[in-house]
Amino acid sequence: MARLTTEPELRHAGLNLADDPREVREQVESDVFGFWVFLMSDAVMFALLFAVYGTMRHATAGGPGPEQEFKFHSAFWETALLLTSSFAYGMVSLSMKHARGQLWLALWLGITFCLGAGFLKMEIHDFLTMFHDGATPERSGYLSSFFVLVGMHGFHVLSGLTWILLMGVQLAVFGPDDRVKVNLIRLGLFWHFLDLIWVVIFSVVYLEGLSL
Amino acid sequence: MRRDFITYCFGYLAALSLTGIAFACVFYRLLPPVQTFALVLVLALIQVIVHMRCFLHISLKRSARADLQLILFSAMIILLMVGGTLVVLFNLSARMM
Amino acid sequence: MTFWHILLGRLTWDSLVFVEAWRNPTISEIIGGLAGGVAVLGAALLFGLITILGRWRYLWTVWLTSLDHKKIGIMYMVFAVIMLCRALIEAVLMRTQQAIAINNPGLVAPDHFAQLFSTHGTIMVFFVGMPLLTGLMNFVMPLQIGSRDVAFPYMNSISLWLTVGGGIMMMASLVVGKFSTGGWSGYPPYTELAFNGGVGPDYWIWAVSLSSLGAMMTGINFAVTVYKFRSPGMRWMRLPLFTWTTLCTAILMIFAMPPLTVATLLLAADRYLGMHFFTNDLGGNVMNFVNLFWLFGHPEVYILILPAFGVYSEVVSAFSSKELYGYTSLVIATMVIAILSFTVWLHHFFTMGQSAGVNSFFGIATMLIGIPTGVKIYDWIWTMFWGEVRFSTSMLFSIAFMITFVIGGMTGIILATPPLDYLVHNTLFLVAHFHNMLIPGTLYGVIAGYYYWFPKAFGFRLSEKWGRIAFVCWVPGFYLAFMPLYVMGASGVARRTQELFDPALRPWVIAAEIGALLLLAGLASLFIQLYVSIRQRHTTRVPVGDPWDARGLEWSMSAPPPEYNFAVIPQVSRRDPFHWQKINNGAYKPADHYRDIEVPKNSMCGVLIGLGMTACFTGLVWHMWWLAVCGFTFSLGTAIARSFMRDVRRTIPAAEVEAQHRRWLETTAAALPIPRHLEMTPENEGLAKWQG
Amino acid sequence: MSKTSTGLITRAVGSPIRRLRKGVTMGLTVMAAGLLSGCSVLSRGFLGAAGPVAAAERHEFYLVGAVMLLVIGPVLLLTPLIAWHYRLANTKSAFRPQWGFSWILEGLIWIPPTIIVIVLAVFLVDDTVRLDPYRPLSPGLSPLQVQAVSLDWKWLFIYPDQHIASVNQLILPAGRPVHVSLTSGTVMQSLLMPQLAGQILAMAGMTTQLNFAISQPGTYWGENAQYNGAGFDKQKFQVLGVNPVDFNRWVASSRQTPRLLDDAAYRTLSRESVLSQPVTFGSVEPGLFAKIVHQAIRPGYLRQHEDANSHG
Repeated sequence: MARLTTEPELRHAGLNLADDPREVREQVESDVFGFWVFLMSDAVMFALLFAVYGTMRHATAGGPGPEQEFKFHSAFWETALLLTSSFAYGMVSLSMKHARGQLWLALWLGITFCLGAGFLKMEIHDFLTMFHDGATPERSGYLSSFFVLVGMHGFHVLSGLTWILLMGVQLAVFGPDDRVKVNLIRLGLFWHFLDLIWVVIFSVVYLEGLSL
Repeated sequence: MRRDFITYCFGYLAALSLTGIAFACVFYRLLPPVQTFALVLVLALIQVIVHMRCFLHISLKRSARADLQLILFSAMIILLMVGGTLVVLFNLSARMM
Repeated sequence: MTFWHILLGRLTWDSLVFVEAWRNPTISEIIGGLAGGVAVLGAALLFGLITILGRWRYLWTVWLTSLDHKKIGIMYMVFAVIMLCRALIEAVLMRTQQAIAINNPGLVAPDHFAQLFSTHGTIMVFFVGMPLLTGLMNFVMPLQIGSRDVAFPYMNSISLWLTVGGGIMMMASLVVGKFSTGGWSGYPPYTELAFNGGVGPDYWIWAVSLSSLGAMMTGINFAVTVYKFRSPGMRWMRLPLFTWTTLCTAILMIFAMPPLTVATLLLAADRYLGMHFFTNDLGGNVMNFVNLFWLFGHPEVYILILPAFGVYSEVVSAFSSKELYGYTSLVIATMVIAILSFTVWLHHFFTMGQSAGVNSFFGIATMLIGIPTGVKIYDWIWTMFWGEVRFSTSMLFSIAFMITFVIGGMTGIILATPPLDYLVHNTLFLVAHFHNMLIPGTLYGVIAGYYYWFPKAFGFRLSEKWGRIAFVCWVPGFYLAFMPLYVMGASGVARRTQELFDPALRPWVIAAEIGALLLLAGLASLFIQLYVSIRQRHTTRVPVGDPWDARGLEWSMSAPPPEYNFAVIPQVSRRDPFHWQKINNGAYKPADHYRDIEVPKNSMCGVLIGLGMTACFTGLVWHMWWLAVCGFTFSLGTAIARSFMRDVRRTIPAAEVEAQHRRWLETTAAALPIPRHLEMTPENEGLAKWQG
Repeated sequence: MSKTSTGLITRAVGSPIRRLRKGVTMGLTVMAAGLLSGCSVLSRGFLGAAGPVAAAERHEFYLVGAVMLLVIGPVLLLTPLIAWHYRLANTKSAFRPQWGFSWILEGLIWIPPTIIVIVLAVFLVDDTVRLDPYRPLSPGLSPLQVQAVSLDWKWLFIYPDQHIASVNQLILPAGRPVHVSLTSGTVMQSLLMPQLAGQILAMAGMTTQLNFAISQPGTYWGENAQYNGAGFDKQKFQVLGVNPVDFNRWVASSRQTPRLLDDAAYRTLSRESVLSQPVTFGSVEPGLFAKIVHQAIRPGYLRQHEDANSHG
């Protein structure tokens, strides 16, 4: 079995369980590893959605394409919001790791939530504008693949937001006990991972579409 | 504490500037489209690595080896699947459309 | 939109098979009605029986809500066997249809026939093959690596109940509505709204999605278990082969399920939201589906076969009374197969029109898999070499596997050669080939493993006599059922053909029909074997737990094993640890020091989440949107509620562990060591006598 | 046991065995006869190849089969032999329970299969390139052009240069290469003519290609091999190889047929149906195939709208 070193690792940034018995730390280690495995499975799913998007890039069937529909500014601000929320979650991890108290934790969690919600609001607004222009998913294979890819990321962000709320409640109920901490670490991985996916989306979908 | 904080700040600033460059290239049309897209892809790749390092804390340290192996293996599978899909589908459409 | 419309969606009286059979009593409809009737009656009988016997509480508290990997494994297998009964009967019905229908419409109508082959394939792959193997892996793998459970017992239960939910949907499609007619691969555009507006393809999409969700979670669970929960000293190159194949299978599940999820999700997007991924018009591209489906489909083949390879490695070694030959080779071969399986998916659609270069690349990649597979076969042969082979049921099935599987390997190489694939793709030759791989490769493996580990799970051996009878049915039955299909396929008979037009095919279809009946008899003899074995269990008890003089850690505790598996986590110093403990007199010794053991408490959340998701997906099938929303909310709510529970573990005090362990050691001390040639006799209490 | 009782037992056991043996012999004879007559079905598959493409593929089949027999032969022999020789009851066989590795055997099980795969791979690449269905058979000879459209549940063959079309019947001049362009007016289908050429898929909105030839005049057959609904097994057609003179005569007589294949006729034809007789069209609207590929004509049969109506 993989043995842990006693020094609290930065990579499990929220983890100051050094005083706990070894079984607990091993359980935490495997919990986090298991979540990584899930993320990689999820990454394969996104990768395939990207591949499908790539193959359908020109299947516009005479309908609107990226040049008409993508808004440079909203893509930029959405990116900024999501990147900042990732940083904010980093502060959640740090507050947890160095036991800065629940208030800090809750504060940064709240900031992350607001930034994420802002992102989602902008994305929904973009989608509605596109619908209004007649760029609906039923219009062409290209638009179908666009909405499913970006929408799937949006759905993940929504799940992440729900999870943040849930963790807020659990913090209030239990305080930062071991399980809350592990779940905050997993939530962090999830949130940073969504940021990563977005980096690929804005590069491959938005910037590619706008650069031509 | 301080070191951790600096890591996050560095990651955040790097991400912002990488994104900024990518967006600026497209906005000001500094390069022809194909080169722009290539540059954007390279910047995205760098940003992925920065994220992995600074936010997701993947490192070459022994204790993080399992995670790193997992990520590299996944990257290989993704490369196979996405690369394969693109090659196959573009080959098909070249021969059929 | 009336109230009823909102409540019932697409469901009407006509959706019931019985109504259809009543209105239009053709043989085909009556068969459909009867099948539905059997499903309903079977369920009613089961529920009635449990109620009359008053066993609901027992079933619920001891089994259904259990998080114990051993019980979950057994439930997986029970579920899979139920599904196997249906799918095998369907196979016999299809063969009967073909045997009758030579220039003659035969028994079942074309649409009904199409449902038969679609459900047969879907069930056999997702609800028989995978659950059988998942069940075996669940039961055996943690025992083999010296662990108390899998990494995530609660998630294990969710996986099980999601899979069972998919099975429930498959069974429901017998009674209400019609299942897809698009085959197990569900190729669009045939399964798109434009060509199939009914509930059939939706049943397929959602049942398969449940299974793939469950399988993905299982994959994560097993991979983390093998990675992080090995007992001290159990290094990588000391893992038993079955654990190795479990790990590789888990990796395949983790990475191969997402393509399937994407394929079904996008098809659902087409059907429910009017999108254009795989439609004929507006930019849709069916080739994307085919590509995605086989990105999943090929690794899936190895998900179904690799664990059985693991079983054979254990069984051949144990029943040859000998160390496994070429352990390192076998490990490398397993990993190579797992990785190569991601690089060959295109050979499932050589005929789509790619360039010769692309086809050649994938053809060669496919042939490469033949090398490690051949190596494995030879490793098992050399394992028997210089050994003492006991022809137990497990061993008989293993030998039959080796011989039969290489024939499938030969036709596999033929199919991997693109120009030859052009000739026999989509014909019965292909059907014969993959049955030739999966029946020996999966089913024989499961039977071998079932016979081998059954005494460990239940504490008594299975009837050897009925095992041999089953063998005599399964093996010749296979040859009789599928060798004719090679001939018919080479004669150009397309697969999924409901009616034939050449009387010269008659001898072949009749032979195949007899073979199918023989296979059904094989299944029946397995049931009889179980019944007979339970009846005579008093003479076949093996409480000590090592009836076959086997080598892995799973044999080092009582049969059945205690809930926590190991009274003390074993320290491993070399391969085949239990074998060496026996030799060095280290087995059957009390520990110096016993500790409290924590085990997960039972939880009904897994059952509830599984059933909630089933309700949700059933609602989607029938367009009962309220049910879909309620089902999903219910599952989500259950998951959230569970995350607020803190009291989820139970402690077994050290004193109790010690008492149980000592009681078992007393049994062991009282038992008579049995030499190998007496292991089928009642004297065998599970204590093997070492004979150099 | 006394001698007599042994004799009795032998006799008692012997007679049913003898009867059984007689039965088995008779059964085997019947089965062999059945198999032999049954094996004639193989001649309607690619083993009865009647064109250069199928013949080349058949040759490849024998070759791969023979090479593979070399690989699987040892397994088929060794498995039962070793298992039986090292059975527990055979006390004469050596027993070395700790033996688990040998470099020589490792070499034997890894290297020869690798070499065989390399050999097969060389053949594979060569044959795949040579037998690429898109590759013209003989660059010198201009092939006969045929456009095939798969419909539910029939095949439409358009002869663009002859301006005629036929349904469920493919008449071709023997000895001349044929180039088929395929598309689908409905779901994905697969054109298989086992004695003439391997199959290739036909998909809506796309064109695939198939090159083949018929060596000798004769009657062959083709079918759709990809399941597409209730009429699937009836979607078979005759391929008639005729000599070039007869072919020209057939073209000329077909032209006399008053039926015109235009948009409307195509829409009617594309409805789900099984035809009892082949149909010939004396003239074809020019560019019809391209219109079908580009989906400029909507197929006559689209259940989507009916469903939308009944559920809306």
